[in-house]
Amino acid sequence: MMPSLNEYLMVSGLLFAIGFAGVLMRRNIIIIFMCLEMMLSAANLSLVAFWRFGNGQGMPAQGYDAQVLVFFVIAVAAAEVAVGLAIIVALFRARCTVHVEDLNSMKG
Amino acid sequence: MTIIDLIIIIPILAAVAIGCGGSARVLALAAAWANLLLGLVVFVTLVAKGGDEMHFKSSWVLLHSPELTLGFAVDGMSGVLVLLTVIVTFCAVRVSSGDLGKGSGKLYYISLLLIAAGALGAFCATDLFFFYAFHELALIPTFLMIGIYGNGREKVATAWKITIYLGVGSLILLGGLIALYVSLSPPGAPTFDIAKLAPSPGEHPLSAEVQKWIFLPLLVGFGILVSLFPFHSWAAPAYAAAPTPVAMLHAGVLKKFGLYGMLRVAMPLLPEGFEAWKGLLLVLLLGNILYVGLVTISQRYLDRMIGNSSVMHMGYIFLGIACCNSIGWGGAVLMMFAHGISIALLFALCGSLRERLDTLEISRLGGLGGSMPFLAVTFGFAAFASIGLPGFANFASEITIFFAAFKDAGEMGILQVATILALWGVVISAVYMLRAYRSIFQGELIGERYPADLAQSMRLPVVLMIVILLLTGFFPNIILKLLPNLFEVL
Amino acid sequence: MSIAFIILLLPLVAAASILLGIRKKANLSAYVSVASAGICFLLTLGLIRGSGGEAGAFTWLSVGGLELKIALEITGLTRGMILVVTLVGLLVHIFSLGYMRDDAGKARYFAGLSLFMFSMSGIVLADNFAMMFIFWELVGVSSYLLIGHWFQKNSAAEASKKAFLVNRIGDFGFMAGILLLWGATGEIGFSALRETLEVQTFDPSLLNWAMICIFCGAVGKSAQVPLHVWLPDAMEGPTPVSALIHAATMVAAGVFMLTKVTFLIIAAPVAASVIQHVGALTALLAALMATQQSDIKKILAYSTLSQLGYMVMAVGFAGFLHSGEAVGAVASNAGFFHLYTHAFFKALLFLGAGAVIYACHHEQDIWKMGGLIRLMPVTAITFLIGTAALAGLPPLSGFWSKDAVMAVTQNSTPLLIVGAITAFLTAFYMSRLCTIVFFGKARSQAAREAGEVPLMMRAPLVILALGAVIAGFEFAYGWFIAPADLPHPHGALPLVLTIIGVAGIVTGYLLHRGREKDPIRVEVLVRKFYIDEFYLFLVRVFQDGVAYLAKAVDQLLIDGLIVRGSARLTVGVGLLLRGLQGGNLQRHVFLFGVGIVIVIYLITIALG
Amino acid sequence: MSLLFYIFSGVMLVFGLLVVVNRNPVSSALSLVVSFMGLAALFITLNAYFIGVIQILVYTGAVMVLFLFIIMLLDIKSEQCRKLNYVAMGGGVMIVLAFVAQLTMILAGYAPGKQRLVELPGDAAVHQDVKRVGEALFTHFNFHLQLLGVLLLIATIGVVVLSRRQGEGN
Repeated sequence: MMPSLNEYLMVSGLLFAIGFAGVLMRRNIIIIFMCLEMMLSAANLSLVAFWRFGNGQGMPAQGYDAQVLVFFVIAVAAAEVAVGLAIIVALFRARCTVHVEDLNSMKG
Repeated sequence: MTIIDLIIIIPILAAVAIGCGGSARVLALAAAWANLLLGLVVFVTLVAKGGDEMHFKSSWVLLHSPELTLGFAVDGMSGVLVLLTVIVTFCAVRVSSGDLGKGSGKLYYISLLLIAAGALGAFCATDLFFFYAFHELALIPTFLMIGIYGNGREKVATAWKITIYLGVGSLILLGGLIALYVSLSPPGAPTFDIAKLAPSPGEHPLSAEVQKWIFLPLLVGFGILVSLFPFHSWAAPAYAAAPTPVAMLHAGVLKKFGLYGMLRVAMPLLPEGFEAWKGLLLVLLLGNILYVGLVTISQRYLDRMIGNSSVMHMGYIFLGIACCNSIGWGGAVLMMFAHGISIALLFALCGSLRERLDTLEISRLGGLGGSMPFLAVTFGFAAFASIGLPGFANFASEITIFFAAFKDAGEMGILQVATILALWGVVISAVYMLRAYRSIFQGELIGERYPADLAQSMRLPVVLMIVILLLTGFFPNIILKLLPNLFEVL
Repeated sequence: MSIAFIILLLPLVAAASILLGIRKKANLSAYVSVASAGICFLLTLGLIRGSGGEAGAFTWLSVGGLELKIALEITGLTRGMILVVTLVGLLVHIFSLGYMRDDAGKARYFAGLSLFMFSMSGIVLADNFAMMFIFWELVGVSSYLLIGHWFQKNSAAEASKKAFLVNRIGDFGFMAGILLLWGATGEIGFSALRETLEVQTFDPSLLNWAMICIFCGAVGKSAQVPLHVWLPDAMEGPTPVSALIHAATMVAAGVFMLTKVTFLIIAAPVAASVIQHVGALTALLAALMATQQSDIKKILAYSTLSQLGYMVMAVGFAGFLHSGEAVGAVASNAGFFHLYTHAFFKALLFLGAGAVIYACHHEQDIWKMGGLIRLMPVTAITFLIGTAALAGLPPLSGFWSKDAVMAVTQNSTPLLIVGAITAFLTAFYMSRLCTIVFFGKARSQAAREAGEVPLMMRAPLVILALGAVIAGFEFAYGWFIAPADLPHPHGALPLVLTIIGVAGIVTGYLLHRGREKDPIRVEVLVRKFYIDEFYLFLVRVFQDGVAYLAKAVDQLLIDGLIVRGSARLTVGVGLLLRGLQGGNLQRHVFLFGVGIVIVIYLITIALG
Repeated sequence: MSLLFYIFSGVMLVFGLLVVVNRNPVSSALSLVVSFMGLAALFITLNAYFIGVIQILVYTGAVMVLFLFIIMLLDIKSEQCRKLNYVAMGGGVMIVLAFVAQLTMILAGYAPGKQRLVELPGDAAVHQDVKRVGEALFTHFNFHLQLLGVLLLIATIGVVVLSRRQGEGN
């Protein structure tokens, strides 16, 4: 018996929740970064799911805009990871730590 | 360009000239002299022409849609107050010779002149906007003067306190004025001009209820500016901490702005509004006279005591205003004039005392009458003037206000009861003033030093003020002729 | 400028010129002041013979419906009073020339005296309440200046302050009364008031209250019972001042005002009875207190108080309802007649005391004097004449005026008894004073070397003694009160009074002959019924206590709560907000998460 | 078909959880790779073959390799478990649970979600979605593509600037 749209959305929601939990609880900035990627891909999943169930009877929607959007999201995520990691490297070299508590110089 | 515009512009020009390099004291003195003479000229012409309608009218229309004109005009009442301002400014500038320890005193004289200009502008402005704006002009220099040139330990804290307090007061007042402007200006052309806003005597566009709620912010706003009973706590410490000329100007002149506002703006435009709050005002002014009177008695420092006594005398002026008849209002204006001069005189003498003695604590002073005869005599005059001895202007105004309260009052209404209680204030003021005079100037000499008598430069302003007080005391009609039927006119 | 105005303004001109111009040259200012007093006296003689009526008016203050005028009015009583004021004033001026010859503040003293003459004649000549009130306060100030003449002395400074404040309390009542009257009738002129009272009828309680308040003014000025504490202390001032102010003129102002307002007293029977009883009480208490004093001037002060009590009681009887109809003006005339005669012999007594003090090098305690009759015959004899007149022995003026007063008091027997007791006490303490000071032997070195005072001081004594003798006879007072207007005692009253007087003198002499100190010492009388202590307590508790409380409340409530409270509030909110910008990354994400949950929740509600 | 769906989503979620729970960053990176593989499989079940392949290529291939590379470069030791801030953990868990609860509540009420997946008819099973996406990309979204190119260029420049040694460095 075929899976329904709700199941897909539930799965992507869970994945997003896990990613979010990771960002919230972990101290290590690398791990936070990974969880961030998970949250992004969860969003992609729900996008594609909505495209697939586009016309309401289980058939995909007409245009392929969803896929193009997902494509763009992935591209941007890649760019973001690149810049993010560069920052982490620079940060590491400056502060020799990756733990978030020590990095609070932006205090108000 | 009438004389009135000249009087207002001269201090501002002098301040600017001092700003860009003129020698501070000379320019300030010149401006003060010029203003004094012009003030006299204005006064004389007013006496000649009678004080009922506006003279020296001049106006520049700045805006048309909400009709806004920078206009000045003087009738009997503002003429008297202009004269008061001019005299007190002259004496303040003369008196301020000694204080200039710190710096060249440029800022000192500039702010002094700005306060004077602010007061003058406020008294002559014909429309609400500039009436309010000029008062604000005078607020900031007071803060600077108290903060920088003040004396006493917590002068900066007091400077902050007075500025915030008056700021809040002006805000509340602004609220009231805006409400007034919005509700009263004729439907077609919204205007700030007080004359146009005044309703024709017959019908009144606003219902009594609306008037009541517009009158409240005006009353509270003016109350704060004039240190009415619950809002008086800023006055005494501020005057104690302020340098002498600022205390003279602020207590003597600026505080009259609130009262002038009541008579010029609040009362004529919202007659029913006042009726609604009459009971409250009476209670507050009794608080002023009796409560603050008692506080004055318990004061230990002379400058604090004089500050409180000026707060107390405000109660009488409010009583005059509350009588709502031309005797009361005439008496109130005369009281403003008399109180302005006598308080300025007291602060001038208190300032010179502060220079000579290290402390102004009454209990630690004694028997200075012997070593400072001139100061003792002049302080005696000032003390007796302020407690309302016949022969001085204060008494003339006090007796007018008391008679006004009892004008054809068959039975004892609340106003009459309030007046009897206020009458007791006369005794209270005698108590604290004589107690201070007795312990400072009479009895054996406490402390070993023999302080020198009043400086020569101070003698002229002090004598001038005493002569004016005596003159208006013996012949109050000079002033009163200008305001024969104030109530009907406004 | 009618004569009355000149009499009024001349002393003011003198005082002003002394203060401004010739302050430096003491003698010149003294002579100027004496000259002005002299001229005023001569003018008064001229004025008295002239016709009465309006003497010109000057509008002092007019605004709205209010018209306050400085107007002068010469009625019968005024002529008598102005004579007393100017005559006694002149004599005191001449006496002070000698008394104050070597005083440092001589110019200031004479300026004060002239100022006093100005304000006193203002009260006497006033034609309306407002003007009278103005000069009422001016008299208070000039007595403040004169009592506090030697202001270096703490006691003098305290006494002058006390005098002024007590007077001020009296003025408060006086002003309240005037306002009440003005409110009801709209008039303040005496004649105008009289007419309106005859024409309209006003609600009696208002009239009674107004009269009581006005009487309160008289109580303050004439030192009646509740407000009498300042008179004994006022002896701190130089003796001529006491003679002028605290014997003849100023304290009499209260009684004079009451006589001018008799038509009001008649219209206010309740107030009239209050006046009578206060007067009687004052007379009795003062006489009792006088018996135990040891300072010569204090004794005379209390005797003045007691005599004033008599006058007030007499005037009070004007409103007494004698079988339905008020006794009327005859009573106030009796009071005024007593005032008239009393001015002479009391001034004489005070100046005599001044002479004695001057002779004994400023010694005021009677127990340090003695046997002065041999050393100062003229002063002694004049003093004895004065004492006899005060005690009410027949030929002298005191007898006539006291009889007039007692004749009026016959209407109510209790007050008659009080009057008789007081008469006895008066005779008693005066003879006590005379026996101690003049007879027996000198009790101190100063008393032994006392010599007669110079002519300048003796002359006024003789003149006043003459006045004390003849003032009682009809030709001396006839020109301002018709003899018919005076009440005539019926029955054996005059005889009884004379016997009481003689008895008082004899007992006084017997008890105090050759004694070193008071035979009987009644502590309560010496301490003046502890009234002073009670007032001090009252002042301390009410005034300073409440004032301190007010200051505390002022500091805490208004300052602390409203002003500082709002300041602290804003600072607190600021701190709270700052916490949100913490550098901690976790917290940012956490808040981000909270934001998401809330938004979703809201959306569901909105859609749901 | 639904069996496959449950397998792949199970793999994805479990390994996702492992990423978060793991102490050692390397093992969490690897578990992330596996999780992305599961995700790509899900894309395939949704007939989005192009996206599935891209997911594998870009994410798992490039991004995770980069992560591993950085982890090795910075030699980040596994976390000596520093004091765990229980309050923050607790707060975090609370928020996530609240989020999941809201999700389930919404999906329960979401009617269109009930529709079942329908097999694509005949040749549609192998419908050239890559061609169609390419067409859409280069015709309709051409401008966006160029923009994306510029973005990537800037990212690379940024990375170069950031990782340049500041002088001889600290």
